[in-house]
Amino acid sequence: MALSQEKLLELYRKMVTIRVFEENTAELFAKGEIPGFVHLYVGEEATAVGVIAHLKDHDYIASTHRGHGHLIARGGDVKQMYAELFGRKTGYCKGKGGSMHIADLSLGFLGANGIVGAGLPLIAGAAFACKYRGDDGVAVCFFGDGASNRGTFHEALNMASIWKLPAIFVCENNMYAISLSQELHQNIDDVADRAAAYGLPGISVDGNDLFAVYEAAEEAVKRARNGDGPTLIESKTYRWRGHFEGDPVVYRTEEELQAWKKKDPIERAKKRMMETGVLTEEEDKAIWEEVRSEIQEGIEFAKNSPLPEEESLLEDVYCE
Amino acid sequence: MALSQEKLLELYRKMVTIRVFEENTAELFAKGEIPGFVHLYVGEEATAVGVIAHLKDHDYIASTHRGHGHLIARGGDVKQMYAELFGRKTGYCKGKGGSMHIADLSLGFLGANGIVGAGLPLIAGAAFACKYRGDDGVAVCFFGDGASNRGTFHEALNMASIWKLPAIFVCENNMYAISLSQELHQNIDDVADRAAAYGLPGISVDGNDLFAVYEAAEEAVKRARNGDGPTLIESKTYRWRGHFEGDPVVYRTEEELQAWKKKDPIERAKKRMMETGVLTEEEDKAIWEEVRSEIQEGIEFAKNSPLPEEESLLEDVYCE
Amino acid sequence: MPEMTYLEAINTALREEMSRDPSVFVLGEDVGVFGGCFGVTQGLLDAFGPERVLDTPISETAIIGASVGAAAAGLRPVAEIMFMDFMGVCMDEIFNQAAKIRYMFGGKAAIPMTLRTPCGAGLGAAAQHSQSMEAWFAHIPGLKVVMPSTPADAKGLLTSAIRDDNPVIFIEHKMLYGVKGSVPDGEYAIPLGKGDVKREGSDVTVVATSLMVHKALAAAETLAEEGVEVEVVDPRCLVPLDQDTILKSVAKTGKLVVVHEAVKSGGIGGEIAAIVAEEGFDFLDAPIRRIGAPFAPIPFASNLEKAYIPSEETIIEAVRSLA
Amino acid sequence: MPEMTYLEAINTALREEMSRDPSVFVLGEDVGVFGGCFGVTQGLLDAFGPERVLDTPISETAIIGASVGAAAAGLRPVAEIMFMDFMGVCMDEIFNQAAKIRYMFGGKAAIPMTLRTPCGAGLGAAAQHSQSMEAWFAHIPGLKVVMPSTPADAKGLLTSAIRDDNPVIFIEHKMLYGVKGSVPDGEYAIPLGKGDVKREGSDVTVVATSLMVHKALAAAETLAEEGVEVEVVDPRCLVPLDQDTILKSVAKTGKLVVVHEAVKSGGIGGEIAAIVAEEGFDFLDAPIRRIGAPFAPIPFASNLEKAYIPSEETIIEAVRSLA
Ligand SMILES: Cc1ncc(C[n+]2csc(CCOP(=O)(O)OP(=O)(O)O)c2C)c(N)n1
Ligand SMILES: Cc1ncc(C[n+]2csc(CCOP(=O)(O)OP(=O)(O)O)c2C)c(N)n1
Ligand SMILES: [Mg+2]
Ligand SMILES: [Mg+2]
Repeated sequence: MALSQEKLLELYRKMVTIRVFEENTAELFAKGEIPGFVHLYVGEEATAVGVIAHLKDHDYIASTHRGHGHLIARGGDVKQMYAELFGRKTGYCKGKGGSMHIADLSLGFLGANGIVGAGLPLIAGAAFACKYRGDDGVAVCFFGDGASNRGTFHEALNMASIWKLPAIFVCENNMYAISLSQELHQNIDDVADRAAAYGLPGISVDGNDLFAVYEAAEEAVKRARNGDGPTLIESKTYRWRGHFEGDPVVYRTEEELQAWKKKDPIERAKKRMMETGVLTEEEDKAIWEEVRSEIQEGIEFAKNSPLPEEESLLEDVYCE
Repeated sequence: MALSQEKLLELYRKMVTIRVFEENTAELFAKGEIPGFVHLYVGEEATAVGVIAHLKDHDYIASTHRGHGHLIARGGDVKQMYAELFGRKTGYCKGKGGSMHIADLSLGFLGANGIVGAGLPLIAGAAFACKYRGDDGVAVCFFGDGASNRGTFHEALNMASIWKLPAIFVCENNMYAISLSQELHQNIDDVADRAAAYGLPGISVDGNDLFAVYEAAEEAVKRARNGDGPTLIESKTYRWRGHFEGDPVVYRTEEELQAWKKKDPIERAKKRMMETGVLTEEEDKAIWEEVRSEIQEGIEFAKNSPLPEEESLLEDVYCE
Repeated sequence: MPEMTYLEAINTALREEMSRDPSVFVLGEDVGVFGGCFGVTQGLLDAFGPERVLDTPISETAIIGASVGAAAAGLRPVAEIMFMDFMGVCMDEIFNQAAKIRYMFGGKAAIPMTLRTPCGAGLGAAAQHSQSMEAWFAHIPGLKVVMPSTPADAKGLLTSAIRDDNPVIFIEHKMLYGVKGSVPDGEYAIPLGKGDVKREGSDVTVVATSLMVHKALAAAETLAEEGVEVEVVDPRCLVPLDQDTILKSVAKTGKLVVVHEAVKSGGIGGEIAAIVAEEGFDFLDAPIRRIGAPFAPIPFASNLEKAYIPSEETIIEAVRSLA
Repeated sequence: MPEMTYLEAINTALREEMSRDPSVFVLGEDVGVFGGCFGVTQGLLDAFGPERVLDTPISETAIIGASVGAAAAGLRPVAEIMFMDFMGVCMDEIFNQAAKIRYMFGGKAAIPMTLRTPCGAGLGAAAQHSQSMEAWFAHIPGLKVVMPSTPADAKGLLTSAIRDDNPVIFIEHKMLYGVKGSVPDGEYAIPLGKGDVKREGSDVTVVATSLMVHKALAAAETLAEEGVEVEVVDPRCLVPLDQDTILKSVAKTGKLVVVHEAVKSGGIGGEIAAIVAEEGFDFLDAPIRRIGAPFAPIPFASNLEKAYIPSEETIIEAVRSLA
């Protein structure tokens, strides 16, 4: 790892952007300004940012229902993101997708996905495309601990392994699949241990430590680019908010949440960066302020954007 | 293992019955007397017989497209089996199922299955029923190496593990899924290694050794009956014939086949039984002759049985 | 008769059948302490314990496959699939296993299972959480398919579904969960396959399903003011389908509008229209009108979603065009 | 024009498109050295190598999911699902991913993939290897659905399917693989969505799909001897459906019989009948007749299977009842 100060600050700023984006989304949802379901990424920022840090322009990402963080980490435009959450014409999907389907193919971002575990075979296919073309592209799939129990996980990892695809499977183990804690939905401690079933390397990292995630991903991306096949990375983390906004969260304790809040990935990165002289308190404050105003701009943009025209209802079903 | 002479002879006879049943089926199919697809179990007899030896009347079995051996091992009636293969009214399914759907609920035999890997979740459900009722019943699923790549494998083993179901998952690794050798369809040597992904014990045995299979199954059935949860058993074996009758078998060598024929599970069991004085050459001959005539009776029964009446077409779709 | 919501009616049927028959159990994602994504199984865990109210992993294939296996082994599973949209994940288990086992086994097995699932748009949940694919299931011999529109029907039909020895797909509508109505107390079973005339009328027959029954009834009120008397027929079950009630109504009115929320093209409305064009052709005084969603996935934006879902106004216009 | 079988025509289209466009590749179970369960991909491995002809594990979910991902990333996968009956396994990938991605992403993605699969009974393969579920796919906006009945159509439509930028479900009939016909040499693409009048006639319109086109043509010969001239319309594509050709024919004949091998109830015949009952009601001189399989799974026994599959005789009787 040779993280320049510039790169470090960029990653840190992305984590902050995710945090502020999500906190504002929560508020807007509570006010009834965002329809549908929203699943927030607060507390898990280090995973998206630490992994995506390694990607090049021609790489691919498949995201989840909890996808805002992945797109922001990939450099997604918060204006178009908010516009999509609001269901506006200027949104990433012209208002047709909403939070669960935000996508940006120009960033190789194959979309959030409303179907848990659906991204895994998709990313095997995208990784296959990279290999087929013979460029050094890689494809990354994010998915949850809950998703690791879906058949798609099994089939995709097996296929990626036998074809030595340049894929990186990143399990965001936030300890819960809605109301089921991990020990209720699987009889293993580490999702990473499932890699052996496919003859793949699996690694489990502290998902609230940006640097740990970064290093694990670096190794995995290198393997993939070198033609050495896929890796399963498990990033152990925690979601601070309910499963979706509106969740009364009856299935876990306040103490557990507080303990995890003490492991705030942003605070931890900040501390380390301050210790190593990469960041000062003032710089930090400035970052948060800049991000907050960027987010406010995004929200304003969305609010001031027009609704999609009714005629657009039947557009975009087919390519001509 | 405390196998009485009587039990040993019973198991041996079952292996012989499967062999003779299948060889005759091949001939009948070649003559055009059996419609549809048939997948024969020749060479794999020790697996079905060694596992099913441990089952009680109230236990369950889910079988595969290659299911004749399992039903014979379970005590299925060869008359009704042939009648079903011929599509006769007297068949196990009144001629409606054929080879791929033979079932006998009175034996807890939940059917052959035309969908590869479909039996795994079914058997999780049957095992759940055993546990729910609180009897000591167990449920056994047979499936192939190819089936171990289906999502159903993953989901069923995970579910069975977290609920500690009395299930035994028996992978018949005959080294091929149709034309794909194991190394082409999975990047591991032992399917048994996949058990760890679910926190389960997995064991790999010589599937052409009746005694090895018997011992592994004994242990697994004991665990299940004791409430200690499921086991994955991998039985390494080989199918002597093509994938289905009519398969030109372009994907493997004659040498490979001949090498496996030398490991004939019936010959091996016979040799051991003769060494230990359980069986003499004459007794062996008598067994084969008795079985042959039983099989001939079965075939005659089937041939002389009536076709199903056309009115039966719309019967049995629903329970009243 | 007590007033309760559609959701409470379903919950009540589940409780009553679980109390009556120890072989009935419930399984699905988050059906336990969470009470189900929409709250339908609320309180069941406390009442019946974790042996009979099973939280599953996110494994729809195994949920339905295991339900089939448990049913074949003599239990009566009631599985919840959190959104109907997820049924593609377990389609094989539904149509190749649950639906066919009895027939393939020559009538020597039964699969007495119920699969409950919510359909429908209206929550801004977009393309993968808002669909109505009842037509798939109605095309599969071996399944029964139920779509209740009122709290009373929901209770009476779910009771029958659970008691039925066949696999039943029980399709709830998420926008109906909060709708109230009177529901008979205690034992209440409506036979599967009996349609219901929700409103009598002499001029035009509107066959409507699920949420659309309510829109059809509202449309009928408006049209009554114009002097057009609409008969609203709710088939309640798509399989078995009560053709007689539909044909009898068309024999009376001579005019047919079919309304469902699912995509019009390939929807169950085609089947109903075709039955009438085959069996009741001579009753017809005018072309049949079908109303359903347009040929597009379900959009997210609230204004588009509203335009997407068949409306009271569309029903009114269709009836007017015939009357 | 050379004579070739339906199977050879499909194989030819695959070869030609793979030669023409390096982004086209083929994947599926045993499509390599085995040449596909029915032999459709025979020789492709030798011609194009293992990089472009991929044998997959038994993982239909991953086969289709990966096809969607590869298509989103710019390739043109042609996936084979060995039997149509297995499509329940990958239904989610088909209807929630392939069909919807473009719309959900606001038109900013394309999924140019083709899914080939054989349907149909007739081989004694029983309930799980003989089905025809085209109606499911025709109900899903975002998919195109193609069912060729002749070698020439098979080549021309598969060529267009592979070149199409949308996901196309290409449904072959296993009992047609051996049927011969003349097939244009070289470049031959039939636009998706254009039906074909396979026989002209003035008395009764028979709309038939896939294998049933041949039975309808044979029935027409018999009926011609009786003086009844049948017009046989083969829609060829169910989505987009060429309504005009169907309506034009019914306008001429005044009588409609719809025939498909799939289960009648809930089948695509209902949709076609309903369209005519809506849009062509005034053309109709008689009730519409639909012919399809009965409401049962497909039986194994040869005599039952024969009774199950719609026959030439049934078509003849239906036409006679109208003529
Ligand atoms: C196939 C499918 N099943 C169920 C759901 C409903 N659902 C949405 S998110 C979720 C939990 C996902 O848990 P996990 O994979 O751990 O991700 P997390 O929400 O914790 O980030 C469930 C069950 C779904 N969207 N898709
Ligand atoms: C879901 C599904 N996919 C594909 C098939 C076609 N098929 C039938 S048997 C078979 C190979 C099975 O291999 P394996 O599980 O190893 O069992 P074996 O035939 O070797 O006993 C395949 C691909 C099927 N029946 N079901
Ligand atoms: Mg989680
Ligand atoms: Mg095998």
